[in-house]
Amino acid sequence: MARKSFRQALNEALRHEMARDDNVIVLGEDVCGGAGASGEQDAWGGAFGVTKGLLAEFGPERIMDTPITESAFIGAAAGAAMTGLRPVAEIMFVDFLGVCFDQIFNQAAKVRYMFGGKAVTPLVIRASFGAGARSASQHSQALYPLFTHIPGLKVVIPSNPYDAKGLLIEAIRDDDPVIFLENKMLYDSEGEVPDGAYTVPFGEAGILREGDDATIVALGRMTAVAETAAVRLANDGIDCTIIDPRTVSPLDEDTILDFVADTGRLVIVDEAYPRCGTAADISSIVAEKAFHDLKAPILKVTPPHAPVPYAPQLEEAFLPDTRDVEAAVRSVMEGA
Amino acid sequence: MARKSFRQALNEALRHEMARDDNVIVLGEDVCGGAGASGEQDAWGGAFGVTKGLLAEFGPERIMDTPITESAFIGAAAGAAMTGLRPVAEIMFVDFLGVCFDQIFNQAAKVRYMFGGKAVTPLVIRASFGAGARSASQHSQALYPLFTHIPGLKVVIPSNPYDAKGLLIEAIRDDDPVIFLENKMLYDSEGEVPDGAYTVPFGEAGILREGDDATIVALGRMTAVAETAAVRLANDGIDCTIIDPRTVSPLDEDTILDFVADTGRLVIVDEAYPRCGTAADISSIVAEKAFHDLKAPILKVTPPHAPVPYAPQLEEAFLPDTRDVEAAVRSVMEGA
Amino acid sequence: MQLSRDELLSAYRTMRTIRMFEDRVNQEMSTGDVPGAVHLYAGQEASAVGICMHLNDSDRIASTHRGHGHCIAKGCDVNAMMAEIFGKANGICQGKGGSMHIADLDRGMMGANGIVGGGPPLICGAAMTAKYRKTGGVAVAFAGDGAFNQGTTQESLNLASIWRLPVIFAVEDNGFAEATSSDYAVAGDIVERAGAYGIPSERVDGLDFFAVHEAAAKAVARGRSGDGASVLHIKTPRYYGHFSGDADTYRTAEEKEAMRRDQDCLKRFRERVTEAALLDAVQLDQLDDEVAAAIDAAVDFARAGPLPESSEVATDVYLDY
Amino acid sequence: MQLSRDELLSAYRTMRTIRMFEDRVNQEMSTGDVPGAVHLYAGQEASAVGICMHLNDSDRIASTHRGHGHCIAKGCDVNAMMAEIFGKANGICQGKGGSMHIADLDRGMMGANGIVGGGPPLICGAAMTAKYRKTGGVAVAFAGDGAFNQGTTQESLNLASIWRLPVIFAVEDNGFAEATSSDYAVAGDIVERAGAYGIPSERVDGLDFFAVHEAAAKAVARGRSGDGASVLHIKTPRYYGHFSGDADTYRTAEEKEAMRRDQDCLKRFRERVTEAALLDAVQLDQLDDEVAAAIDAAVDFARAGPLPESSEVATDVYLDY
Ligand SMILES: Cc1ncc(C[n+]2csc(CCOP(=O)(O)OP(=O)(O)O)c2C)c(N)n1
Ligand SMILES: Cc1ncc(C[n+]2csc(CCOP(=O)(O)OP(=O)(O)O)c2C)c(N)n1
Ligand SMILES: [Mg+2]
Ligand SMILES: [Mg+2]
Repeated sequence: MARKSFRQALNEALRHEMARDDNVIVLGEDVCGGAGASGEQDAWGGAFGVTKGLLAEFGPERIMDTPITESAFIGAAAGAAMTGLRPVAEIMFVDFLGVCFDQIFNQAAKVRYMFGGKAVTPLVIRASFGAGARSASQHSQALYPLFTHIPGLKVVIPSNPYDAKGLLIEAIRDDDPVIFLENKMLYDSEGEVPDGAYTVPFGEAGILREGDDATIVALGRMTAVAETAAVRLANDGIDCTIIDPRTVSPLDEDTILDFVADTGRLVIVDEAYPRCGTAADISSIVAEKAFHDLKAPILKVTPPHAPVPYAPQLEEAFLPDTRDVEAAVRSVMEGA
Repeated sequence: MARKSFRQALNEALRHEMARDDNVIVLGEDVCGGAGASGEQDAWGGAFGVTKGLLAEFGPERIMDTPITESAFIGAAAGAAMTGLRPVAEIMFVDFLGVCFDQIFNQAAKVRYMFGGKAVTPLVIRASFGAGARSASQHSQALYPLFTHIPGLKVVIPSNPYDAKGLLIEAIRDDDPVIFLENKMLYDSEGEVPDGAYTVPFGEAGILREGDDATIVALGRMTAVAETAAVRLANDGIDCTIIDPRTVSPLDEDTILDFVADTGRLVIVDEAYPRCGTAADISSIVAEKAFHDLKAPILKVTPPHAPVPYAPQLEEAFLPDTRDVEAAVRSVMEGA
Repeated sequence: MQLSRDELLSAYRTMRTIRMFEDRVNQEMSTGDVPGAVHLYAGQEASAVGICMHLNDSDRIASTHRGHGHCIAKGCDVNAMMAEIFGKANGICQGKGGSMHIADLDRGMMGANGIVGGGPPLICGAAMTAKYRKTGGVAVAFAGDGAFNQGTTQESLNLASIWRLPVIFAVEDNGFAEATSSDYAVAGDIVERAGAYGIPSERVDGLDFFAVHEAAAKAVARGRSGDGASVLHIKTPRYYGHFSGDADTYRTAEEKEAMRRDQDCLKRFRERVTEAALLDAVQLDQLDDEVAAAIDAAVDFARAGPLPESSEVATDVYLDY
Repeated sequence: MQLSRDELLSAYRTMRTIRMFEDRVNQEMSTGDVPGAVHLYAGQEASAVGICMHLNDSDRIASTHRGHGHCIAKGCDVNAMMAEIFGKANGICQGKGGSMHIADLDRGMMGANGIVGGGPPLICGAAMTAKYRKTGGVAVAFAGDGAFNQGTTQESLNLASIWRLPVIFAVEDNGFAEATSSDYAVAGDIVERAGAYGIPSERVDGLDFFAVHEAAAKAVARGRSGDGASVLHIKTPRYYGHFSGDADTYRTAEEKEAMRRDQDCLKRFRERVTEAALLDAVQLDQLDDEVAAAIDAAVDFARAGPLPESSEVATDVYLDY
């Protein structure tokens, strides 16, 4: 195994699947970059370079730059999926979902149900998300709770390069619509990634660390924040389990409930907004199904109920950090 | 006071405020009904007749039928609000938010914050919501968790005619963007409604019933379901408090926490989808802030994680009903 | 384009089926046994049939809230449609969809749609599939005059144009979007607006089956041969109110009377084929009787259909979850 | 239209301010002290200035991600803008917005926008306000060639047309949306597409300040007098890459060189006014120096500005909550 970046892991996943199945096509704004221009034709490979190189390998019939018409091309991806292709569409920033949400949540997500089980929609929508890049309120949101809320969608949030590759391959092979969300601060992060194709199943959480004292649930980039906090806490004799659900829809409730049964304490770290967010969602499942195992309040470590600010000092204050997680774990250890 | 319908209560609220302040304007699809036609010019008054009669009273400069271009007219309402008017825009069914969500959540909701406090956006967006009318998957959703998730929006869900009028007047006078959601099954419901103008404040829950054994939180039409269940439970000696938050953003946490402190038991009844939904949201707040008061798991009574079906038998199975609430309360009474 | 006797009979039968289906649904509404609302297609039959006659099962259409006519024209089973509208388990969507979500993917019918402007993006995708697989297939998006304004439709026109997708946008302009007239709501001219995207675009008389049929023939041929998209702006009347609960007072009684009297594509079809002695009236009357019997049978089928089991409420959300 | 000496000087000063502001921001990017990315307006100055010179503080504009030029032309404070880009508490949005959300409602500047196509609907609303209050005010939506395709923009054209709103859609066509050329992505012709909505629509040479100024004069007059909307399709070059991190390899080096050499609205302005002896070169050089000093001062102001307090992270979400 070689060390590879999160970006490269995703790129390999796309290459494997495009090579394996010629129904897999890619479309989005500047997924090549250069359509109709005089210079390089694969100049961008998407806003974050994830699809770079696919044009040369698979040609312009299989990877297409689109106009800035998200409703049309996301809807077209859904329609192509309903008619037998397996499109992977890219929305550069998940924040742009507002201009095409209907095609995602009222069309792609619901056709199977509305049509009495007849539609199959093997669609993947990739998007970057997350704060930390000084991109302000309209380019930094997490927003996966909006997708999680909607029955019919699957929602995937990889936290490391290995999972990113395996989950994306799984997503492309999955026959339901999948929202695949990539934390933009992770693209350059590295990890061991096998060269070949492999899958990481949906609905199975990863256990990043085991400890008897408290359970921390964290997704995406927040897993690293939790890990740093856990190391510090371990120095003080507080041993934490860290669970990375990897997919929030479906959610691996069993793993979470099992560890809560062991530790009796739960802290959820999440960078989505707090109200009707992922932390609230997981908390409520535990408060319903594992109440009697709990020894302390379930604490949520999230941003405030506020948009994402631009200035670094403000954005740092917005995002959950190690100290926030540490404080929350110490608090649940005291049972308070 | 006279008995009036929910519809009439809303209509009166609009009339009071349009008469009081000529900055208040109304726009939406068929809010009059008949633009450019040969017949009646106020033929609809909105899909549910709420705005009927306003055209005659206030004229076509203050109430406008729009083309089916929700992004344009909801955005225009936001832009008009930013420049000094107080528009009340109607989206017929909240399910249509997907074609105009960007203007709501990235524009109207965020301008004040992004601009460092300079923008004031006194916008009201009214929409019908809810299952029960046999309108199937794209015309029956609740979806308020999507709005609740977004910082910058206020979210109002009246449960009875009195509140409907007072909350709508409050919404129109409020300087922040307000999403005002009307359960379509309530339009014909009746209650005592004063003739004059009055407000019901945001962030103050209503107490529909007090009882020491368990607390039920319910919104909109679900309050009636909870009340029926509470009457039956009372026959068996189980006394419930029923709290109607009336607004979910802001949410009156204090009232909920106070009653949970008294009863130690909480059931949340909500017709929105369960994942990242309102019931989850409220549960997580209580599991964090009132854990030590709890004697039993927090139970959520919600639809399944599924779109809204058409056939009556299926739609009834989808919606929370009295038996579901009763069973949940009995369950928390047993502490299980 | 010369139509064979069989084709003419088939066209008439399908149009008549739509008309009778809609009239009957309207009648059944008053029994209280139809759970939800419906948007009836009566008056617009020539559009659905004139277009869909050129299509086979591997061609796709996307429809609208006013979808019954498109569904019938595309070959959906009338019994299963009626049962769906009655909310029965033997409905075409097992009772989960109702009138606004009738679909039959095996017939290339990608769904009615509750969202105005929901279909055009989806149909671009169906056209992408056809183009990518080089099947020669085409994809038709039906959209109302109201839907034409929706941003999703305009974006789809752009996409279909630059990618030369084999799409036909059939803009059925019945003069109204709910209670709002297209004169008021549609800026400029639909043919010009569509044409300005570089898409061949023409106005078609929706009362004249033969005009629709001919315009559609060109558009379909264009799509099949790889020459890209077309727009047909089809003027057509809407006989009933917008939906089953619409009092339709924004149109005068005289206007509605005149519409039904003077703007009837079925009447025109009969006149034309009988005057030209292509078919005779007796034959057509007999066909009417057959269709009436089929619609009776559909209602019987629907009424006798089993109710869905409540345990089905959460099935078919995913293939695998 | 004859411009006075003062007007000419003012136009030049504003265009030069934009150019120097952008060149300087570009330079400051490499210091690492600018926290976020920027989209630079250099090359397009004649558009912003030629239009905004006709506007006063009660007229409104909505801008784009490439908003610095519009902000400056509409009178936003250059110091406060620079401080915003540096993420400082004395920034025009107190550091909360950054480059993509600069706004000054007192100047009628309703915000840059991070969402392509976000501005046109908002500006329809500003125009509604002006129309309703009968102020004679106008509202300008700047939108790129890419943004023109967005459904939100198309819907806004429809709304502005049927309501005869005093809107000017200034479509700044710099040939690219990110790395995608408008030749590829924009179906048909922008002037025709806009015109088909029944909106007067014309192509304007964005290198020629005077052409923009004149076309804008007509459009603004149309709006003020109640005659409704206009579209200006302004062809203009984009000097820098799409954003500060763009290597811009989709354009050849020669193409970019030629663009900067041959397509410079400031150079053309100078040539024209000096050849016609309306202004002299010395004067203009002196103005350049003044502007350079002002930009230096803006950077000093920004660098010296205080950091926002982290306690401000959750303020100004609501007026009252
Ligand atoms: C996005 C959206 N907006 C509004 C509606 C409500 N609505 C349903 S049908 C309709 C009118 C559609 O008019 P048109 O496209 O002309 O079709 P017609 O009903 O005339 O066949 C409206 C506004 C909707 N279903 N979806
Ligand atoms: C809805 C949305 N889609 C995509 C983007 C990403 N994006 C930012 S700028 C841009 C290109 C815009 O092109 P154009 O409108 O021509 O403006 P220009 O950058 O050329 O000034 C894109 C695709 C976005 N910000 N918003
Ligand atoms: Mg219509
Ligand atoms: Mg551009």
